[in-house]
Amino acid sequence: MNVLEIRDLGVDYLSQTGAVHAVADVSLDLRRGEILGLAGESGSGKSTLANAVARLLRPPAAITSGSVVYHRQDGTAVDVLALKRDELRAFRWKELAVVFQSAMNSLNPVSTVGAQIDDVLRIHAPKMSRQDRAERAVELLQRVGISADRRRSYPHELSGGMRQRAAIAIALALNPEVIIMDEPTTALDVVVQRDILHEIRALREEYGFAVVFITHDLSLLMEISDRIAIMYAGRVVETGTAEALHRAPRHPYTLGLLRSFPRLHGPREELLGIPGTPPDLRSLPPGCAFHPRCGRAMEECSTRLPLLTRGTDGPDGADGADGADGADGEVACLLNGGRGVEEAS
Amino acid sequence: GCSGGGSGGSGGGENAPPLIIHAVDAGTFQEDFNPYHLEGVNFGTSGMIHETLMYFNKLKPGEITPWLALKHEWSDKGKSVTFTLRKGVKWSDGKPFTAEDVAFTFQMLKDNPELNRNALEITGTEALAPDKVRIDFENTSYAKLFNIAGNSPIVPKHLWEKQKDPVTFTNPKPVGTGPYTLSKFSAQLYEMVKNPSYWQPGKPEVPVLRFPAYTANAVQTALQQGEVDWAGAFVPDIQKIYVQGKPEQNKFFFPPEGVVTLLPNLTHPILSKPEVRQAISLAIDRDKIVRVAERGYTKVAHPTGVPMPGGEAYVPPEYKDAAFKVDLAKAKELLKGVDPAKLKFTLLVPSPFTDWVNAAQLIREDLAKIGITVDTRGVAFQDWVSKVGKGNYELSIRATASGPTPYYQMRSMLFGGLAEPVGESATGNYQRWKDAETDRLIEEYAATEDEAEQQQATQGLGKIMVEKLPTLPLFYSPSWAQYRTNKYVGWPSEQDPYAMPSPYTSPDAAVVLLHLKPAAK
Amino acid sequence: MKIKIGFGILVFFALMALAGPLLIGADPAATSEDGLQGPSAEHWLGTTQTGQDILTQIVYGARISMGVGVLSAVIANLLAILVGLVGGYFGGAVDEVLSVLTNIFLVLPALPLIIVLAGYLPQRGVGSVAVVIAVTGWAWGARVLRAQTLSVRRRDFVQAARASGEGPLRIIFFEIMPVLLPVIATSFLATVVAAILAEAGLSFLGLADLSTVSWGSMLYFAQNGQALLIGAWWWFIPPGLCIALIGTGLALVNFGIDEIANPRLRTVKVRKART
Amino acid sequence: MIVLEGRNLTKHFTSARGPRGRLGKRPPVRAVEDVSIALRAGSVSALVGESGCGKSTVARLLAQVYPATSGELLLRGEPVRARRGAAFRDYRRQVQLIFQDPFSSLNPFHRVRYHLARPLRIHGHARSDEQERTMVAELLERVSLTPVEQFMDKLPHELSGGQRQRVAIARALAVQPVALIADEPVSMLDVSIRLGVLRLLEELAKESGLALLYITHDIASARYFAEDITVMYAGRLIESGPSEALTQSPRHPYTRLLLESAPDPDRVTPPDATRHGEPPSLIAPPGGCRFHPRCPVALPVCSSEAPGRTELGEGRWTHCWQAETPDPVAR
Amino acid sequence: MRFLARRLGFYLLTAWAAITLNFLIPRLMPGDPVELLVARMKGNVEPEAIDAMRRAFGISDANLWQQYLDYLGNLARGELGRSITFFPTEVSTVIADSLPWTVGLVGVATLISYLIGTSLGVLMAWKRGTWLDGVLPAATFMHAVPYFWVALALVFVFGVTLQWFPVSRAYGLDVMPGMTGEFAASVLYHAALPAITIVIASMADRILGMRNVMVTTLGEDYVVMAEAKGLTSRRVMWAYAARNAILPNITSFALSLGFVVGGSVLTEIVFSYPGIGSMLLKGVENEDFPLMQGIFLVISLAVLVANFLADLAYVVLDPRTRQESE
Ligand SMILES: Nc1ncnc2c1ncn2[C@@H]1O[C@H](COP(=O)(O)OP(=O)(O)OP(=O)(O)O)[C@@H](O)[C@H]1O
Ligand SMILES: Nc1ncnc2c1ncn2[C@@H]1O[C@H](COP(=O)(O)OP(=O)(O)OP(=O)(O)O)[C@@H](O)[C@H]1O
Ligand SMILES: [Mg+2]
Ligand SMILES: [Mg+2]
Repeated sequence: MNVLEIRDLGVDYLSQTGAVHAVADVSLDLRRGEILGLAGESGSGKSTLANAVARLLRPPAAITSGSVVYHRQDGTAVDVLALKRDELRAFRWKELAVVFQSAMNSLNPVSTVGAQIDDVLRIHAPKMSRQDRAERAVELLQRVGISADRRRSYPHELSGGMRQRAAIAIALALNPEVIIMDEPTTALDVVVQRDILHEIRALREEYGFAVVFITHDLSLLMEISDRIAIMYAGRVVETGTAEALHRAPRHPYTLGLLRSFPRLHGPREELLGIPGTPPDLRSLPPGCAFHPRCGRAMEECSTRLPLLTRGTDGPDGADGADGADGADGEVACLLNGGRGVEEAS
Repeated sequence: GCSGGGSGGSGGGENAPPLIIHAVDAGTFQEDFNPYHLEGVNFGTSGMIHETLMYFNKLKPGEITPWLALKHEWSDKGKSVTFTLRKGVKWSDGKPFTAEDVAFTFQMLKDNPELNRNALEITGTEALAPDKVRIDFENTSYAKLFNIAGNSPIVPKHLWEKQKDPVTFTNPKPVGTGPYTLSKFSAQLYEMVKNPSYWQPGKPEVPVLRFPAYTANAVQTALQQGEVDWAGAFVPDIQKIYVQGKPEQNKFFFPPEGVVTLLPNLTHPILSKPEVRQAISLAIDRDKIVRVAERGYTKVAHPTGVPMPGGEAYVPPEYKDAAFKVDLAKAKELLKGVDPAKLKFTLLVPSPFTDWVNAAQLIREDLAKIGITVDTRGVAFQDWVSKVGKGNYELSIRATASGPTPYYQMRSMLFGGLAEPVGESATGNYQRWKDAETDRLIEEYAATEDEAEQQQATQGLGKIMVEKLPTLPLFYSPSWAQYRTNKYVGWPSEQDPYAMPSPYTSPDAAVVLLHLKPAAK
Repeated sequence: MKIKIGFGILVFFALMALAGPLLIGADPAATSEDGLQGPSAEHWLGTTQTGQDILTQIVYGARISMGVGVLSAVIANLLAILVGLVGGYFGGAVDEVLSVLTNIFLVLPALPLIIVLAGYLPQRGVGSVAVVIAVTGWAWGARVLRAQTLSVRRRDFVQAARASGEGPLRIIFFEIMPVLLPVIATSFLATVVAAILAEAGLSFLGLADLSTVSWGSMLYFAQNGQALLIGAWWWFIPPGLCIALIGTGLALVNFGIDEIANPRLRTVKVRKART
Repeated sequence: MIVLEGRNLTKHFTSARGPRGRLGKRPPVRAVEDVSIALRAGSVSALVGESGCGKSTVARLLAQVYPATSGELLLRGEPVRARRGAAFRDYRRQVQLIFQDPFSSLNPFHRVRYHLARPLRIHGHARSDEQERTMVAELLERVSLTPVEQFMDKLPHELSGGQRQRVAIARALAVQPVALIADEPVSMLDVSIRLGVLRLLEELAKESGLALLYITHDIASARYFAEDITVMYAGRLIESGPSEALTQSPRHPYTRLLLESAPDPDRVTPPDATRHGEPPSLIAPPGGCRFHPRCPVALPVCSSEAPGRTELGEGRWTHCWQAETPDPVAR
Repeated sequence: MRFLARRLGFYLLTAWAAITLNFLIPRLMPGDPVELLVARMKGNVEPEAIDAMRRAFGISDANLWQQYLDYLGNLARGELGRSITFFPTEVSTVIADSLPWTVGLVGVATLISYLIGTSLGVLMAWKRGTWLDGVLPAATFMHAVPYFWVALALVFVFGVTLQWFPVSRAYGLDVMPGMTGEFAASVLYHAALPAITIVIASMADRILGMRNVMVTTLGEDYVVMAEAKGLTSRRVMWAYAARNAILPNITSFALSLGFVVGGSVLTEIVFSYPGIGSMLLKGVENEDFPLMQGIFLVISLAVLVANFLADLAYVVLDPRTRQESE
């Protein structure tokens, strides 16, 4: 069922002033064919997590713990972090593709869009003839709504939306099982963004790949994803279906995020926001990293590090999780009857 | 434009090896064999190819050898000279050499002042007979005999008269009367081979001459590696670089050629005082300068400035054995009457002349001992030329060229007619010496053909040099010559100074070549 | 790290140039009779052909070489700042003219131009050589500064300063220039290297004032004295080495600055990613 | 009371570097065309539009960062003409601009104190060091950067994004303006800290009677913080009205599209899935109504003639040929 | 194309500036070549002959404007005047004789240095954190070494001590120029040390420049993306990273040509190479301004042409410039 299982993943950025624990003890499952949303404030470690999974981290980043296991369609499991160079190359793009935030920057400015698709095909499908590759490139571009004659265009000749589409087309080239999209629409207009979201959904229906969709726009995620994971200061603090999270967020941070977005429809709700500023990853507060900004923090919160568990209550206690939805989600908060560990240091 | 032809068009010299010569520093050669061009002309054009009427040995003033001319005769009070030419001389293309050629050559100088570097005041030429030619001048020209007969190479009329403009004519296929003809030319090397029909039978014995292009730097390496047989180069450490422990084979001979003097600007109120110049002269340790700055390659000048040995006849007898001596006490004594605050001079030297820069440094140290502050300033060569020429300096160092007799040097150093006012470029007498007695002696020399009288006048000038110190002789400028005796012998030496040994003096170099014989195996 | 080594080298040479002559005290041009001595206790770095002490010359030469370097770098950078910042900030016709001028000086080959100019210099003192080098060497800095100014000018804080009523000169020199300090520093250091090299080149060709001892003139004399041929390595190695070392020092500091400004350039030790 | 008003503002950039047209002249970028906008004291107006539609240009025209190609500015009903000198300085004192990016709108080399003191000095509000100090402290307090002493000597990089934006606001306030233009003041900030800054702006408008123009691409936040919203598209205004009314019953098809496209988990009906194409180029904008190529309900007239302003009552107006139809084509 | 037209216009303007500068410098500076000549010819020339010679050298007293027009006119006809040093050889002949040597030597050496330097820079950036970082300090050092010092050191080691290579001239004494293999071999053999000098001394700049740009480029998203696409390292390194990193380096390379030419002037002098550098020095020493002007002009124009070629290369390599201007 799961196509990707992340267990206790930790990533540090080493620097002279001490290691930045950008990702700490993250465990996440990605199910076949689902869209998993990953949200969190800037700097919470979303991109780092994505890059770790794709093995794209560069020094000074280093994976310090954990494992990433990929399950092929035929059932064999692959330890992604242990792949050798050649295996890794095959794994990338055939099994897992990435779409980056800014397509302008992720397309090679000096070669045409078609050539960049061709590049992938040539390496990974060496048996394809030149003719076939060209046809495939056209097909892919048309699939994302770019006309065939744009194949010979350079990235700078395309508009922002088209570039993003091209990047998606490249990601689709080899029918991967998993596509990681790191803020694929942040640089775009809402209207164009909307179009692209539709595109992604439609393609997903057609090809059945799973998507990890990263953004800091929670309301966007709620619309597009099946499940959502919220990150704070390098840790996943809550997961759940989009609906459950929308209806009954359980972590105070999730609630705060949700209540920071003004709504367009319906009555004007009061916006809560979250006081304070995001923490410095170099010196996290002890216990729950969120407790200094949390309106409901208890004594314990500053000493015990909450673990991700299937909680029972929402932060409001009253809302409660009901039935199947809630059972699917996990939360790392002591308020939710969550267990915590005593801070070692 | 090289005329192929292997290694010696007419194998006169049989198996004797070629002689590799370095005359002047050059990165590349231009194809120019017009003997009247200044620097562009390739060395050997005059002497080896084009010959002069007579040969003047500068190392033995007064020694004149008949060459293309057998004798000369002045008339019209030195305004006209008639040469009697050698018979049987042929141009290397086989045409005979005649008086027409000589007349043509001098007529060409008259018509093209650009070529007339000796500034001969020619009014007319006439070939009187196939072997007799007369040349007329505007003024008395006794003193110019060297320029006329010793420094004007004769060119063939039958070829040159076809040239529209001899000024820019580069004479790429030179035809001369000399012992060699050009056989190959390229930008890096040219070669001359023996002229089989040369008028001195059996000569030369060196069949092939090669002239590779070396810059000042490259020639050092070439000398060290034994690539050249005869060079005229300044070598900073001759023992190490060139002699290499074989003094009997790797020889050198640096005879004096002109004198280097410390120029005091005589328009300067303090330096115009004879006692100041005297004091300066007494304080300078010329031996040390020669030893340290000149690396012992030359000798301290005779107080008259006359090159010695060789110039004995031109030195006043009473000063025959005079020599410079350091006497600080006397120097200080002389300076008593001068305001010490005013004893401050700048000494201008052309900075590329490193030996002079060093010498200036030593002079500075010496003069400091008698309370004279000297500020040495190295300037660009051009700048130095212009400043010294215009008299905008206090002290400087400059060499005075030699001529076939010491008179040429004296005239250039002292003749009042050359002393331009400060601010205008002078061409000699840079210190601006003005003295009626001096000028009278110079005119006397020029007005006579008689050697004894000429010597007399020169001695007078020498006396002035010693007593009045119009300029302060330091040391002789050496003429550079390195030659190896492994291939050929018979080079000029201190014992037998039959010609200037440097390959860059012409026509002396040709004279040397004619003296060479293959070394015994 | 790099920057420390670089600074170390520079400080060493700066001290040498400033304090060295006072400590040594001897006249660098003073000749003696023991010429061409190899390094010994008496002459640490040996002597030249005319018996000058090479160590003394190196120490005094540091003054001239570094002096020319710094002086011309100062002049060149003042020019560069003026042209680059003013052109970049004001834009329009002023900028067009200035940048054409800059580009012209940029593509004209500097050293040949310096050689030609120096060939005509009536006075070849340290100052005039420095000026000649500066005149031919400012364009690069101006170009870089102009490009940077163009981008900084569009930055919001400049717009904000303008919106709050600051005058143009104050904006150029108080808002833009501080931001460009790393760039100016980089360009300054680069010009110092270039100027030292140019001075050495000129001296080596005999086109600078050879009666003052500089590293370039030492090399000139060494070359003229055929130090190579006679194996007097102690004569030509030290001046060249000093030039190269100073250049290295400056370049290292420059890298340091670059790395601070652009952290990507830092060299990193690759750690084994995972156990 | 209308404090600042722009009438028929137009801005064409003739870029120095753009491609040349056929005759060698570079075509202008028609960034802003015929924009009229008014700011009232004590109230927040919002200007909303896609990226690149010319919002910032309007802001800069209003703040006189660059001159308008045509149109006029009125400050308290008086036309403004000065481009330099004391009168111009005076205009700057009255109208201030806050930038989008708090990370780049503060000079990294100057301390907070310098940033706040300079405008005080330039405009002569502070004449002694002592006065300057107290005024800087007051300003910091107004934007809730306390303890004041601690913030005064900080460099921008020592502050968080929200704090920097507060400093930027304080700097604008130091001038003591009557109108404040905030050009996307929070779009670069994290969601969780946006609110604080927006609330601060809101408060300032309410309490000090400032006229505030809030520029944003996030129409939802405009709904919450502004009293009225003006929507801009491709350099032209297309619709304006009280924020609640405009967001709940948009009249212009573009406004509708914008509202539909904005992500909103509360939405009842999912938006339709037709593609809408890309925003138009401003160098050669579409003729007529600039929105017609993307408009789902375009009429033939839309491509030939630009629609005039249609007043809809209650302070609402729009530029659309179908403005009279409440919901042009019911879907 | 528009971009190129604009650049071409600029180069024409620069060429004009160079020409004018060229004309003005000798005329604004003091000094008289003939006096110098006489001073150098110690005694071989009578001072009285100076005036006539001055005429022969074409030194004119006409007013500056007239001289300028004449100068431009002559230039248009390709006449650079006669050299004073090599009188009466035409300056154009002197240049024609020496230029091929310089172009050959500097051109080839620069090309080699560019290829090696760029490749090394790319590799060093790519393999950051490995032993290749060790090249960095060496490159920093080489970057600051004077050309002529490198030349001297090479002469000392390989010429004088080991005697592996000839240390002067462009070909051996025993060969004559011609289209023979022997001559070609000799030329190559003689060019070895000077070429190595230029390569060594100019390579460091290329290495460092390329490395810096490359490191920055490596951080770009499209490189990360290329890696994520599972392309081979070689392809990522060259087709994606290096291909982009080269672009900014092309211009700086073209501009640095001026320095390379300058440095090779010094190199030529050390090696007595019969190129344009030796001639320039000769011209300067003799205040031979027709020669100096001619050479400086040729060098400037060569650098301009090289820059223009670099612009062309830029246009070919960077699709962005083909459409927009600069
Ligand atoms: N090269 C690096 N060196 C040191 N720290 C880094 C580096 N890259 C990222 N970090 C730190 O790691 C943390 C996580 O960064 P990451 O890019 O994963 O965040 P993110 O959630 O993707 O943020 P954003 O929404 O801004 O993209 C941040 O605190 C960041 O400062
Ligand atoms: N100085 C300028 N020169 C030329 N064109 C410009 C200039 N400034 C802005 N433009 C152009 O004018 C148009 C409007 O730009 P503006 O910055 O006003 O848009 P915006 O709505 O603020 O966009 P964003 O949301 O991205 O900030 C854009 O197409 C832009 O490219
Ligand atoms: Mg990210
Ligand atoms: Mg904007």
